Amino acid sequence: TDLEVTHWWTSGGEAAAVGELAKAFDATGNKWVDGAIAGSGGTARPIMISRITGGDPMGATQFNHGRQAEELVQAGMMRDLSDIAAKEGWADFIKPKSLLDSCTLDGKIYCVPVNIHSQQWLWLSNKAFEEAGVAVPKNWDEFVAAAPALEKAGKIPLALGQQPWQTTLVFQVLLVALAGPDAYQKTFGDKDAEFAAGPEIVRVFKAVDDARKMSAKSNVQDWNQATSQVINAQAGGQIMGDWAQGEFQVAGQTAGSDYTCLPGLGVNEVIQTGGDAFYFPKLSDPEKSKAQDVLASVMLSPETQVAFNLKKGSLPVRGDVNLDAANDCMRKGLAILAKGNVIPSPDQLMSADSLNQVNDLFVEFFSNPNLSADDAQKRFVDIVSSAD
Amino acid sequence: MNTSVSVKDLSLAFGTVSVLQDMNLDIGDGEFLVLLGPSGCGKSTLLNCIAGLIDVSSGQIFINGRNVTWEEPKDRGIGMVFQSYALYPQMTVEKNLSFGLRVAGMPKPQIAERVTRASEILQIGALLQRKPAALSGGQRQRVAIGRALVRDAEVFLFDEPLSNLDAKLRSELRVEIKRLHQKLGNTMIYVTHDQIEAMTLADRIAVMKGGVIQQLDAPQQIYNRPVNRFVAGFLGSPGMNFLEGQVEAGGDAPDFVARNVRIPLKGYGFGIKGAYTGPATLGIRPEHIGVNTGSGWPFSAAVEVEVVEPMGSDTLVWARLGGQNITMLVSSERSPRVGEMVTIGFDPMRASLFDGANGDRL
Amino acid sequence: MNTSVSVKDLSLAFGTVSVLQDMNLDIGDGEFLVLLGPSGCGKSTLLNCIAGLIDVSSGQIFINGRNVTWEEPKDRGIGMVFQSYALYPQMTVEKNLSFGLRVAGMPKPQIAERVTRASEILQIGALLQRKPAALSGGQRQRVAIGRALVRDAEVFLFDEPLSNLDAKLRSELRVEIKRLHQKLGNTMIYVTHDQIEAMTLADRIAVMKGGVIQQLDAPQQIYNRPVNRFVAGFLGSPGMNFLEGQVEAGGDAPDFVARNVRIPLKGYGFGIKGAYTGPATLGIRPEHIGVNTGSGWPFSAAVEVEVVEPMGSDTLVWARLGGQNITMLVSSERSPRVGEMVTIGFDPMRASLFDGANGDRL
Amino acid sequence: MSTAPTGRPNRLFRNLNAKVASIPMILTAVVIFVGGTAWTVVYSFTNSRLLPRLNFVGLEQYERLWAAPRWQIAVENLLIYGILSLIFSLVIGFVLAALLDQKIRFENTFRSILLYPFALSFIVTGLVWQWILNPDFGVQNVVRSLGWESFVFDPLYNPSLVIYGILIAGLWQGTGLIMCLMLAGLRGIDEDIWKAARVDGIPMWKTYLFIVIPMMRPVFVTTLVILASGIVRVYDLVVAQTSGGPGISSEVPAKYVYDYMFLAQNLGQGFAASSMMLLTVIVIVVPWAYLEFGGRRRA
Amino acid sequence: MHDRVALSAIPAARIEAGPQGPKPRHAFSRRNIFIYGTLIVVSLYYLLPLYVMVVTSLKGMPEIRLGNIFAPPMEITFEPWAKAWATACTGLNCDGLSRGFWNSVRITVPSVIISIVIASVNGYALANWRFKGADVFFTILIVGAFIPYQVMIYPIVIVLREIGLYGSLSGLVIVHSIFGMPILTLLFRNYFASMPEELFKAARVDGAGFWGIYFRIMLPMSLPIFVVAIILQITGIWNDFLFGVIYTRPESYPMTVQLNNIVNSMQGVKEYNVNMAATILTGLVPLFVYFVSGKLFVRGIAAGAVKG
Ligand SMILES: Nc1ncnc2c1ncn2[C@@H]1O[C@H](COP(=O)(O)OP(=O)(O)OP(=O)(O)O)[C@@H](O)[C@H]1O
Ligand SMILES: Nc1ncnc2c1ncn2[C@@H]1O[C@H](COP(=O)(O)OP(=O)(O)OP(=O)(O)O)[C@@H](O)[C@H]1O
Ligand SMILES: [Mg+2]
Ligand SMILES: [Mg+2]
Repeated sequence: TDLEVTHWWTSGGEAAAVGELAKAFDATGNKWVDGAIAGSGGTARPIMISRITGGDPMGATQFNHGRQAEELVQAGMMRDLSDIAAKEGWADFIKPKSLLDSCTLDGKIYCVPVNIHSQQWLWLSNKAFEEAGVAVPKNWDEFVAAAPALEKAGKIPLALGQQPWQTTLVFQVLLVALAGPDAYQKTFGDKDAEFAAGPEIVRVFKAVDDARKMSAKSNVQDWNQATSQVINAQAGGQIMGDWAQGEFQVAGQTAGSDYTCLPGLGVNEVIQTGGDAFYFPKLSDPEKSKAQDVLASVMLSPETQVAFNLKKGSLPVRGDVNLDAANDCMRKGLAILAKGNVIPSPDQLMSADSLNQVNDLFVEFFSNPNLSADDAQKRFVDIVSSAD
Repeated sequence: MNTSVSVKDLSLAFGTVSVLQDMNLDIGDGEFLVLLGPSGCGKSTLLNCIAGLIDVSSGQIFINGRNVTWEEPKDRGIGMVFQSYALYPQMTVEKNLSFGLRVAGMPKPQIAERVTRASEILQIGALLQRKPAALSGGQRQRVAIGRALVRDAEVFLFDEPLSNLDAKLRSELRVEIKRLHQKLGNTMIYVTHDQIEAMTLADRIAVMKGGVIQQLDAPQQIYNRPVNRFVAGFLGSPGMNFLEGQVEAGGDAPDFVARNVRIPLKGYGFGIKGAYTGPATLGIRPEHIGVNTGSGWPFSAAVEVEVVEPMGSDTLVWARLGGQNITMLVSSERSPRVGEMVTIGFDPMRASLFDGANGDRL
Repeated sequence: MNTSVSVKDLSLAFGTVSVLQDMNLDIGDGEFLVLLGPSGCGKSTLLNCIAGLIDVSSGQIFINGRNVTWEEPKDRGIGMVFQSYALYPQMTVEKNLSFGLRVAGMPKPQIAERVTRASEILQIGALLQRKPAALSGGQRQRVAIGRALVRDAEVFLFDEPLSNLDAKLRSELRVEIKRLHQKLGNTMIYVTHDQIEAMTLADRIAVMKGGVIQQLDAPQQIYNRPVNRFVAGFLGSPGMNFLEGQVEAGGDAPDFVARNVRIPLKGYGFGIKGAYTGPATLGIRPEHIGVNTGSGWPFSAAVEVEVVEPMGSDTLVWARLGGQNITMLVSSERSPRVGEMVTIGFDPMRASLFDGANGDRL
Repeated sequence: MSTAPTGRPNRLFRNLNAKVASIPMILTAVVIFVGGTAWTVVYSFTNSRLLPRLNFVGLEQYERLWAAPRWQIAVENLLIYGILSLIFSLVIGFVLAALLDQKIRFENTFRSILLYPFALSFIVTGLVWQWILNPDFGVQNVVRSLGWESFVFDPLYNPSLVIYGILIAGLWQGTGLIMCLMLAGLRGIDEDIWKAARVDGIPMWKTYLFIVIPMMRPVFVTTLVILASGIVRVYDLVVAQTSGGPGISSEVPAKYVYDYMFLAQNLGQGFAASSMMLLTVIVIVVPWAYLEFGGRRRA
Repeated sequence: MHDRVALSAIPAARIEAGPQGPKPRHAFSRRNIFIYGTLIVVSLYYLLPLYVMVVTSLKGMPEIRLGNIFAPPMEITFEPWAKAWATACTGLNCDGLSRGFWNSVRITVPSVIISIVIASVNGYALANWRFKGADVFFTILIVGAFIPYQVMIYPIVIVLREIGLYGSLSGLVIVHSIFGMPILTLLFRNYFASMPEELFKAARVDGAGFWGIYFRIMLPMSLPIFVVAIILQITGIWNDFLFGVIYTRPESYPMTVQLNNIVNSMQGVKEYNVNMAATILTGLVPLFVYFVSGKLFVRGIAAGAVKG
């Protein structure tokens, strides 16, 4: 049966990863009809939602798991996957458990998590530091200290794309790394405005201010353009999620020798368990529903998980798969995962609306040098206090 | 004479603007009626109402005894010719002529026959395959008439059909329309604001002003005995002379006095209201004033010639009488010179007297 | 008389289309010259050349003795009035009048003075604050004239200034222009294709056809002794009658023969080429034909009246002579009836004879 | 002789065909434009998130809207962009049309050149200009490589200039059409007016300024409708060129609406913003449209 | 030019000294320099982006990274074009723009036809067959031209869902007709209103009805305005991205969606040459339409659009 799957994975590494899913699904005798929409979730999501609410749903669709699809589920437009989940024992092998929790609403499972993405990484170009004559830093502070040397060598210390979500990401990563997982939980999870106004966060804003200065010369829009600055040794480093690794791979670079990765910025080694998930809209055609079941289980099968995540540069959602092929950085991630140093993604904690406001704030902060760290923090406190 | 078109208590308003008021008009079978009036007086509007192109506000319209007030234009048995010809530019003359018949689904041989007949009558047989753009103004107008002709309409409506043509063509086509009417004998209603056309063509003329018919009568009657000052001034070119003054009691009949000029009104046929004294206007046509033609006139005076306008066969002479402009039409051969003193005179029988207040004929 | 405007060997072509050919024209100081001719004959083009709005292809133009061939319109000392009025629609009448002066940097009091004078002459003082859209056609035309007036131009150029107006207004304004000319004494060049205007206004008329002046003469001269058939037919309304036939040797003078009608040409003044025999056209004006006026005519015949067109003071009578249409103008009072037999007659002295081949006067 | 009805036929059935033929227009006007707008306004008073829900929260969305710096920037940008784009489009369009109207050679060629960008979508326009204005590849780079090292021209990367960078692209795309409209208008001016002005000795530019332009009012009205409706909706151009960046310095209201409706999944907020846009449009346009198209019958 | 020899041969020539014949005009008069200078400079500015697009699309990636964007290609390669047309990837589909081309055609043709049919009939009814209330609807329509598309996306989704056309090609055609309606109706209304009313009356007397007059009298006379409408609609619909992507399914995505996918796909370093080639390819159809019928376009606008 043909099943249309919509997603916004169109970059080189991403498309290759999707290919693995499609291959596995096609192998079951069904057919994966690819409905890729380029341009990040912002472009793609309205189209997906329109189609679902417009009564012309696709077979399956990507969402960041978390609260993005909550209302669609509540409106009864998504299929309940509890039966097949129970049959296949998803609860047993999906790790960390929080992943499945965020697919669960009122005790029923509505989505299939396919990977774990962590944002808390600092990617460094070994060659850039070599040329600047400083050692490759081992944590954020060393990195900040090395910035003048990089600049002197004509390099941008920190590469940063101008898209709003990237600047927010920098803030979140610095928050988790410098203030620790608890501070993260307090601000994003508990929406504790008082805490957000406190000294720990002041320190975070100070660091964000540093990042702002270091990235002032970074003149690119897309995250992968920033990454390629690191790859080309034009920039010292980039704070970016593990998907950046795919770009290094495509460029033929090796972790350790060509580039260095510092999870948690080398300070607090934690991993955010956000990631992508697939949802299955309710369809009238029973054949298609059957195919949806097949796709759901294929996505979680150990082989697919390995193949998919190796290409995507993310971590599998199953704790029980063999990842011998994984590289240096991925192993670091797996290790952290094994230790259980995980935090939920902001998508799971805060509504898209509030996150958008946070986005707006940091976009403005990074583009407007006159907005002081103090003022930005005040505005952040406002957002936290009214967030839901 | 049977009535062919009959308009009963017709009123028409566009929104709040009333254009026609309680109009009644009976047009005889085979009559040539001309609607004459200044621009904006509602002539076209009346014609459009008769044609069914505008919905009337109240009243009724009968054509050949049939109440057609709410019928479609095509069902009224009328043909219409417009000022701008309104030929369909993308169709050949033949197509233009036959369009209405084709729409009505008439069989082809019959259409061909009618087109041939019309084009013979109008002598446009040679033009049948041309498009309107390749025709001269006069030819276009003929085609437009032909379009009404082929419909075998009982009533022809013309809305200023000649006013886009130059003087020469106009006079030629005027005669043709006259001939056509003599040949066909249809009822024709003809709108114009050219009084020469009205005079030459009409059996009866209806002079309109502000949506009201002022006078409905035979041309000569209207020309010689206009019912009011408006009608008097509207007809005639060069226009009637008007002298403002007073009617005062005189010798055996009242006199008309304008400043220092006293004109005896003996012989003037006062209307039903009888003799009158008070402010009045005396109207006299330029061609009814004699210039240097002896002293046989009941009234005569000496005036100085101010302007001389030769107009071909005749010459218009301007002078002042009682402090007011007065014009006289004389044969070009006997035209006086500017500055010359001439004796003018006229017969009050030929003049018209109008009430100074409302302009009605006295 | 000094020449005011002088056109020497002027030729003009648009691309390959030659519009004016080697034209020579001298216009006297204070003269009123009318350019008359059918549409497209190059009247406007000639006027535009004089105004400097079109570059001539060859030749020269002098105004008041000054060679202005290459000068800008504004420096030629001309004022121009256009058919479409060409008023600046968004300016008040006053602004319209004064705009050119203000642009030229004339001091304000002087501008005001000129505007006042012009508006007095033209009696538009009450309209000064209105915009053109709020004026009637005649008022607009007056403002357009005023715009030329304020410029204190030596030469006024009029391009069909009245042809957008209705007949009544046209005749009124005609007189006004005539008065204006008498008062100002400027040279005026006036384009029209209306022959009544030409006849009434002109000191001299230049009749044009196809870019060539056919005849340049005083109106009566042109009316009575047209140099060719074109000029003869172009002037006069109702138009001249033309009878096609032959000039044959006759008794003491040649005869003109059309079918069965033989018209003795005794008294006809042949031109320089002298007597002629061969195909020819005889032209005779409708008002020169007597109807039932006794038998004193050198030529007379009995004809049947076919159509009668009453035109107010006169009536046009249609009949056939020698198988050809002929019209006569009679006083309305003595109009015959259709079908009546009447005796017509005319004096060959009054007729014009044209060469059957090239139409030139014989 | 038939006894035709003497009474007035039912009003509804007169002109029936015209009414039937207008059904698409009536439906569009009523269902889509009025209905859709009303629907949007109603839901702007709710706290709808991903899906529209009738959970009224009063003016909350509007309060938040006007407190949001992003919205303020968006409105400010639209004002700058709108006013400048109106002025420049009209001025440039008119000047170009006036130049083309001088009976010049190669008029067709010039006109095609000026008009072709209009055939391209905003996406394409945005992309090309993004590239030309890119300091690393585009104009700045070229000028620097010619030896003028300190030359800076990076409007799209300078928050205070970015809206002008967008304007450059917008004008490039749109002035051709405006020029065409103006040219058509100029061609409709009576030749005699030009001649009268020349005889009066009025210089060319004054003739344009004081006589011709005021005469072209209907053309300017049509142009204004086309321009203004485009300006209010400007979205693709910004997204293709800067995605609202750097930061939020090139945000525009239409993008705010879109982002809130679909990205932030806060339909209520998006609806509130679009209702604000609508309100502005209605306040400006309705009286005008009524005067222009409603009240009077055809001239 | 007149023939000087012939002229001087005329013995009776009355030509006097001083200026004669046409006023001499220099090809390089200040006026001409100003006019042509301005036009040429402006034209260069307008052509610059096209030039950059073409030049870039013919370069290889290394050359782009090195050189400046205005430099002509050292080595012309058509590979980017081939890639953009046939092999550029979006997700798993690697058949470039070619897939979208026919979709665009399939969307554009019916949308253009239907939207113009509707708008022309509307304009005709408004101009010639006014009925009570027509102006109200028309005013609403014109105001509708100002409503941001985004506002209407949701209500239209609901409407289309209710009538069961969501996701189908007919649904998209309806959407294009709706959004094309205000401006097109305005154009047609103005055009038909500028035609002589007497023509319409003559046809009524001849017995033609609403449709008869429309098809047999009005249509044959409206070529100029139809050209304008067709051009506007072809460019508008061909270039549309938002509706194409929201109201259809992936198998019928138009070319612009493909373009967006190619351009926005994040494949490491952006392949500018492919992007530019794709951009030109996408714009080719409307560009072609413009260059072929630009003259008619101006004439049509003059004939109808600008009459208020
Ligand atoms: N559609 C309309 N709406 C409003 N008023 C109208 C309409 N048509 C005509 N009128 C008005 O009705 C009056 C009569 O117009 P009508 O066209 O009948 O005049 P007319 O006598 O034919 O004039 P003309 O000699 O100029 O043709 C005029 O004042 C005109 O302004
Ligand atoms: N700009 C032009 N280009 C080419 N031919 C022209 C141009 N202007 C006028 N003509 C031609 O020159 C001839 C004379 O035109 P002109 O306007 O002088 O005629 P006219 O005598 O004024 O006619 P009308 O009485 O209709 O105004 C016409 O045949 C016309 O077609
Ligand atoms: Mg009328
Ligand atoms: Mg002329």
